[in-house]
Amino acid sequence: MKADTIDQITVTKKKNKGIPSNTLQQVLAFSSLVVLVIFFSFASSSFMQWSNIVGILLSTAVIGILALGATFVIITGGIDLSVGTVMTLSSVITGIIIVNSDLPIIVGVVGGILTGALCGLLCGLAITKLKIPPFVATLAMMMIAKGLALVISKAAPIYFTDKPMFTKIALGSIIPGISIPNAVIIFFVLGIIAAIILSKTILGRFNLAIGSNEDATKLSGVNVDYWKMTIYTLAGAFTGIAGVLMASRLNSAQPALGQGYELEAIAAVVIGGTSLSGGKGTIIGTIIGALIMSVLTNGLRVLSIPQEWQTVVVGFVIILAVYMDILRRGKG
Amino acid sequence: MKADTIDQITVTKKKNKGIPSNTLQQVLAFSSLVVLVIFFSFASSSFMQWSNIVGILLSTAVIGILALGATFVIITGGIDLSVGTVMTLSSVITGIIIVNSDLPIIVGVVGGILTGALCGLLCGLAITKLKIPPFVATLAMMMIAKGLALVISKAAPIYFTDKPMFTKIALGSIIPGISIPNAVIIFFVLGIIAAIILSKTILGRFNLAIGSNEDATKLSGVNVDYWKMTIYTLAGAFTGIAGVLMASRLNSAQPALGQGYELEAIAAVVIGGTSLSGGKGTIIGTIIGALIMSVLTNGLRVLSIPQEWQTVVVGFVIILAVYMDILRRGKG
Amino acid sequence: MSKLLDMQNISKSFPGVKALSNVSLDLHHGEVLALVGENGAGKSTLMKILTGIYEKDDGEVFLEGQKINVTSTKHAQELGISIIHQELNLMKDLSIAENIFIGREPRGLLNFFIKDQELHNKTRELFKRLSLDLNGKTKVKDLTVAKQQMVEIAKALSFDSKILIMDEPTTALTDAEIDVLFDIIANLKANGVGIIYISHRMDELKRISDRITIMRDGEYIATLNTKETEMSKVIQLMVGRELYIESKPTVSDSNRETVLELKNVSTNTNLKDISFELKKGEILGFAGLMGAGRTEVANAIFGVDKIRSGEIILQGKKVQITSPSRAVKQGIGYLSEDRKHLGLVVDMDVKTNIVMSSINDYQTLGFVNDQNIAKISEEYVERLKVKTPSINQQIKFLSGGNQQKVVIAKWLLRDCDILIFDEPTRGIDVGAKGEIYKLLDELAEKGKSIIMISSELPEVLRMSHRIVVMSEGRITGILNSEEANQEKIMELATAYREG
Amino acid sequence: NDKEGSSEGEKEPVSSDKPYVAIVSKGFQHQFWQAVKQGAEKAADEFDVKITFEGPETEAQVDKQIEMLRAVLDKKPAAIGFAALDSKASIPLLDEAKEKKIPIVAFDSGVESEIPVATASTDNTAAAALAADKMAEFIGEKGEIALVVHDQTSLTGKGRRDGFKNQIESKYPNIKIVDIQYGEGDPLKSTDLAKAIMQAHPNLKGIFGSNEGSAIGVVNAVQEMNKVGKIVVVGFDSGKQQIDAIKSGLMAGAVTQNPVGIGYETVKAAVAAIKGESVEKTIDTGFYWYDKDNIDTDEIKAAIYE
Ligand SMILES: Nc1ncnc2c1ncn2[C@@H]1O[C@H](COP(=O)(O)OP(=O)(O)OP(=O)(O)O)[C@@H](O)[C@H]1O
Ligand SMILES: Nc1ncnc2c1ncn2[C@@H]1O[C@H](COP(=O)(O)OP(=O)(O)OP(=O)(O)O)[C@@H](O)[C@H]1O
Ligand SMILES: [Mg+2]
Ligand SMILES: [Mg+2]
Repeated sequence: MKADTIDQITVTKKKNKGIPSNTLQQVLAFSSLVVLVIFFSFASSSFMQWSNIVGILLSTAVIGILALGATFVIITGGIDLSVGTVMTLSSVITGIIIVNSDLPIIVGVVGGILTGALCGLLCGLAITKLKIPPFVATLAMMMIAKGLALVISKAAPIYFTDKPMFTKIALGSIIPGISIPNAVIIFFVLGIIAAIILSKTILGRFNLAIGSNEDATKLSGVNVDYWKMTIYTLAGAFTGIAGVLMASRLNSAQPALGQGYELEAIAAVVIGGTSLSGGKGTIIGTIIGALIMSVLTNGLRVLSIPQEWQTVVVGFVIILAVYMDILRRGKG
Repeated sequence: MKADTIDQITVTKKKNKGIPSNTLQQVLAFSSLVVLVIFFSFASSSFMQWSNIVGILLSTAVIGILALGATFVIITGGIDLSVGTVMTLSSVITGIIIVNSDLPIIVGVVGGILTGALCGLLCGLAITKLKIPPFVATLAMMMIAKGLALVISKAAPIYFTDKPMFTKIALGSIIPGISIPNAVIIFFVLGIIAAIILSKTILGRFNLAIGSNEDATKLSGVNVDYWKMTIYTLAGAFTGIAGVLMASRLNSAQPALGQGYELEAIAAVVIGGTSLSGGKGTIIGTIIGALIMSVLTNGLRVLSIPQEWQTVVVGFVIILAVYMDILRRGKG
Repeated sequence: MSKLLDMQNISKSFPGVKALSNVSLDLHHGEVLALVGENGAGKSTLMKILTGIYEKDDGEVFLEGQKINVTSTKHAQELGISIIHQELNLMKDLSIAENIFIGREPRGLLNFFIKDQELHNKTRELFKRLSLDLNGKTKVKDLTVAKQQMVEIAKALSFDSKILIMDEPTTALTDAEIDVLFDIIANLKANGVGIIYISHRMDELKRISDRITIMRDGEYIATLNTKETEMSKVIQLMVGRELYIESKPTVSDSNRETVLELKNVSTNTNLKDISFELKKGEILGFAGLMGAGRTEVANAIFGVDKIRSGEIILQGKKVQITSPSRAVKQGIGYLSEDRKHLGLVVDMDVKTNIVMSSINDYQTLGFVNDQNIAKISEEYVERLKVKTPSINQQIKFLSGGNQQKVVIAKWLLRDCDILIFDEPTRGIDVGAKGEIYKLLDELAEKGKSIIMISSELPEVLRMSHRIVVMSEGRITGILNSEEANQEKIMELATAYREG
Repeated sequence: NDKEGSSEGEKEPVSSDKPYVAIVSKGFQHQFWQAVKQGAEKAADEFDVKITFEGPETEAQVDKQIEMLRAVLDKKPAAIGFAALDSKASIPLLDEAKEKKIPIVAFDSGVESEIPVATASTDNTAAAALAADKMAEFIGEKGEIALVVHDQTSLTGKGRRDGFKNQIESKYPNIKIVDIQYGEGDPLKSTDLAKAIMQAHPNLKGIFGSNEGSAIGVVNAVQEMNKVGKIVVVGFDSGKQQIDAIKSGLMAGAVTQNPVGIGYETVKAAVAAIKGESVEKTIDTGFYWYDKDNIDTDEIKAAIYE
């Protein structure tokens, strides 16, 4: 998890001949994903069908949105283990507001997102003010959110059956004609927003700086604590959105769900090339990472590979994909 | 996950007046644990019973041994997500050897430990030779081991019912008179061995050096790759031992077990004060961390706190315990 | 004399940079060869090639007549070549002794267990031999930069090598430590060790070197015998242009308004009763031996360390500065002595580092204005003559001196009223030094107030209107520029040492 | 061990004088186990005993369950209700309970041991076989079907999978099971994998979801793939979404056990055991097929939960 300066230098040495354009780099980043897609298209005729592609995108949306938020946190050099259960808590709160309190849907949606943001803020406070390591603070938040989700929902799912509009949030389609579910559109829109935040705003700039060298950033007069809290809150808001979408897609808030999703989200981020030691990472990488995971899972399922072998194959492909990425960057 | 140099500098300078003895520091490290134990003793008469204490220690043993191995890996600045499922794979292999192949118990035990070590070695190879980040390499190993455990065991538990001696490994008691199960004794003996390795051998020295500054260690002429692989292999061997004990304790190799244990092991290490950014950590800390977790879980159960509230309380107590530890070190 | 080392026609390129072209250098037994050149001339790169960190593109290296191809640091050590790197390369969580003997620990049982007792004995012996006052059991992270530098030196010396390379070993040291180091060097010379000595301090070269090899822009210029050479000649060959002639500043005008005042400030660190005033347009020098607490004064003002008692009065108002971000908001800037860890975000590029403190001026509604940033960065790169292929280069690929210029650019851009420069010329070549002096003078003239902490007494004397001398966390005297001289300062700087 | 004498319940950690029945279940977050808990609480009210109810997070966590059982033993309950994730692994603790004279009532899938005084369970295998028969009936005894199962290794998961599979294979040679996938009972994961199955097998005629989460996932998948009416969904357990799906025709029907009944009978048997009354060794809590037609009958209403 340490930046390996020596290797970076070695890597740079090789760059001598012909520096490739940044665009080429970006395109190459897709390579593992493209290879996977091509492979599965040939292996199974059902893979390349429109409905399956939409299915893959839909199944990427929730984890993908969690991963977008996690990217910011990981770039600070932190980690967020709470995303899975905070997502659940957010969807429960949305359920409570819309179903139990019978308030307008929009209030529930906002409430869910704010719940996520609040949990993020609390993690940020614990990390900056109490100096608790992010791993511990978010682990604690994971447990607290998990328990609260069960307590608040009385350990029973909350159904949105009487609010048919709510399901439309994830599964409706605002683009007439093309049947792409909103969840997918929301995911990509959030991806674009996240990419803009990371590359074009001071939040993004400070995020990268904090991850590279927190002390130097602090001594440059940047209010590191403030920005870190903002980043955790932002990530929490993404988590909240994921929670609302999850509830909408399942037409219910499932209080027992969510644990384990944090690892999947972090995996997507890391497979996308963001370093856990902080300081570098891209949103497009995270999106590709999330897509690699869901293409892989879907492809193997479509091929009807026995499930125990699926996990083995996924393990190997992850290694391979990341190794290809490392080689690419080494060459690039 | 970044060491906060500015704060550290401040902290160290305070030491000037009356540097407290190292022993005092060690004793204080216990404080959260002691507070918990005292609290639960007053809160419930059943807590302090001998059988409950043995139960707590027994339940600490497996996670504790995983955490011991994980301590070494985390000190390098790495992480090992594979410990949970590799543990399972090890116990399945032990089962296959002892039950299905009817070989002597000792062969099965050694086979299980070697399985763990091999998985560790493979992770180490991926990390050092392919430059895969530890998170990704061990995530992949987690999945591969999980799949293989199911494949090899045909997704059914392997029972050691015909090998009554095997159960004795964990639950027998080699110390006559006192009824402390072997698993507990093995845990503490391994703890001592781990502490000696970390503080008295070149492996431990290089481990701390790599975690502290990998580049500088490399520049000092240390074969960093070799030692990293050794460390992952060692951690794998600990995982293998945990697998054997788990099988022995459950009188069966349970192929679906294990996932999620990696987080508990890492949590024990981190609560014990080892930093995820590497370079510092102690074995005694890890043991205390593991004990805090199991005392807490057991205590809340004994108090008959509703389960959903238990997780909430555990979350808060973790924050509190770590915060106390931070204050202690700040003052010390 | 037989040649100990002969490097011939070495070339090396980095992306966008030709770091070395056809550079040659030779070294004899028992000789100190000084290697000089401006920042980015390629000195460190040449030495990294010699010690196996970089691979050369071209050229040959002979050691005692034998052609060698150094493949790793370990290989270099085995060949008897050791190096003190320009940047600190220590494992901060380990103790001094553990750092020095890493990989070479005395071993016992199974060649696996470490004999700690023996390790500490060896360390103690080493320190005795080098007359260093260090405790081998101290963790490196608890040491000041100066002491860390001494540890690096001790580590390199512990190898008993044939060739010892010192890449700016004295940047963090004060005169007393430098004396110790030079005694050691004399000793090594007598034993036939060849030493390559890189430094930007001209006075040092005269004192210890036998020959001087000069480089400029990655090329070999000349090798001269020190005895027969005037330093001005060296500088001219090195820089190839006119230097800024430093003028001694006029005496501080006590009628000027006070912009910053510390009253009896003590901290939980080691400061005791610090009181002084900083006037508008003044350069206030801080002198003292290493560990005297000068950096801590800066930390206290800048909100890094908590103040336990006493007060800080800024522009006539009592203030509580609890964090660096507050300090910057109040118009204070701080250039840290620890460039790599506290001064720069080394993984990021030149332009981001330059605007790091002033990003608020380059944003609208939270969106950064990259075009303006690029423009202003170009401007400062030019103004400070930062040698970099572009403003998009990552800082870590810049030479040490050029990195320092980037930090300076950051604070110049921020336009603070009060600037604290902690060792501002550390690792900076003579030419650039002159430019920085000029810059400081200009800033003072414009009415900025400057605290300049430096371990180079001539520099402090030359630049300061008044000089604060510290020892063991206290101020032992404040001298006006006309009354100050080296002797007086040293006397004050050692005031509490004997006690 | 040294305090053998206190097992009469004088030193109960639970403060009231009510007898204390500790229930260690296979799970606790999921609807099914919450329904068992409801039944248990109902009986506890009725018979005036105190209960606690706990279970591990997943049905794979054999060791966690054993730790719970151990902690419960130290609380000296008057009786224990226990649904073993793996009965062989819990033998030493059951022996300990016997030694301490704490009666054990097994529930859900039973314990392969003589120790429990009673077992309140239903036969997962037979229940799943019933679901298989119904599936066969709906698809006309021929065609491709698939299974979305909640767990690959647990007794419940395996029992339901094998019960269904064996019944199809032995009785309906023209029906082919083309895929079996496991979705951890997570409705979202089950949705995605059911969609992948439908994608891979365009001629699929039916899918069986082996518990509530799996069944809901299948229903969602059928809706998202616009295959309503083309694919027969047979579920297991109950819950509001399944009930709604059955009422609206998305789902053909489901098999339900009687979790509330299981919980109730367990506590009831425990109370009897505490009082020293004789209890029936096996209490079959039964299972039922329910669909649009019988969903409003009293018998079904009693067995299903929302
Ligand atoms: N790893 C690298 N990648 C790219 N450029 C590099 C790298 N290392 C050095 N350079 C460039 O090579 C040139 C020579 O650098 P070098 O560090 O050798 O200078 P130097 O003479 O030691 O300067 P200083 O006195 O400032 O330390 C500089 O322009 C520097 O930016
Ligand atoms: N090993 C150590 N452990 C703790 N504190 C130390 C140690 N070494 C030095 N100090 C403290 O740090 C302070 C010196 O730091 P500071 O950096 O302020 O000195 P300085 O005058 O700037 O010297 P330098 O030239 O080293 O920068 C001293 O007060 C000293 O007590
Ligand atoms: Mg240099
Ligand atoms: Mg200093």
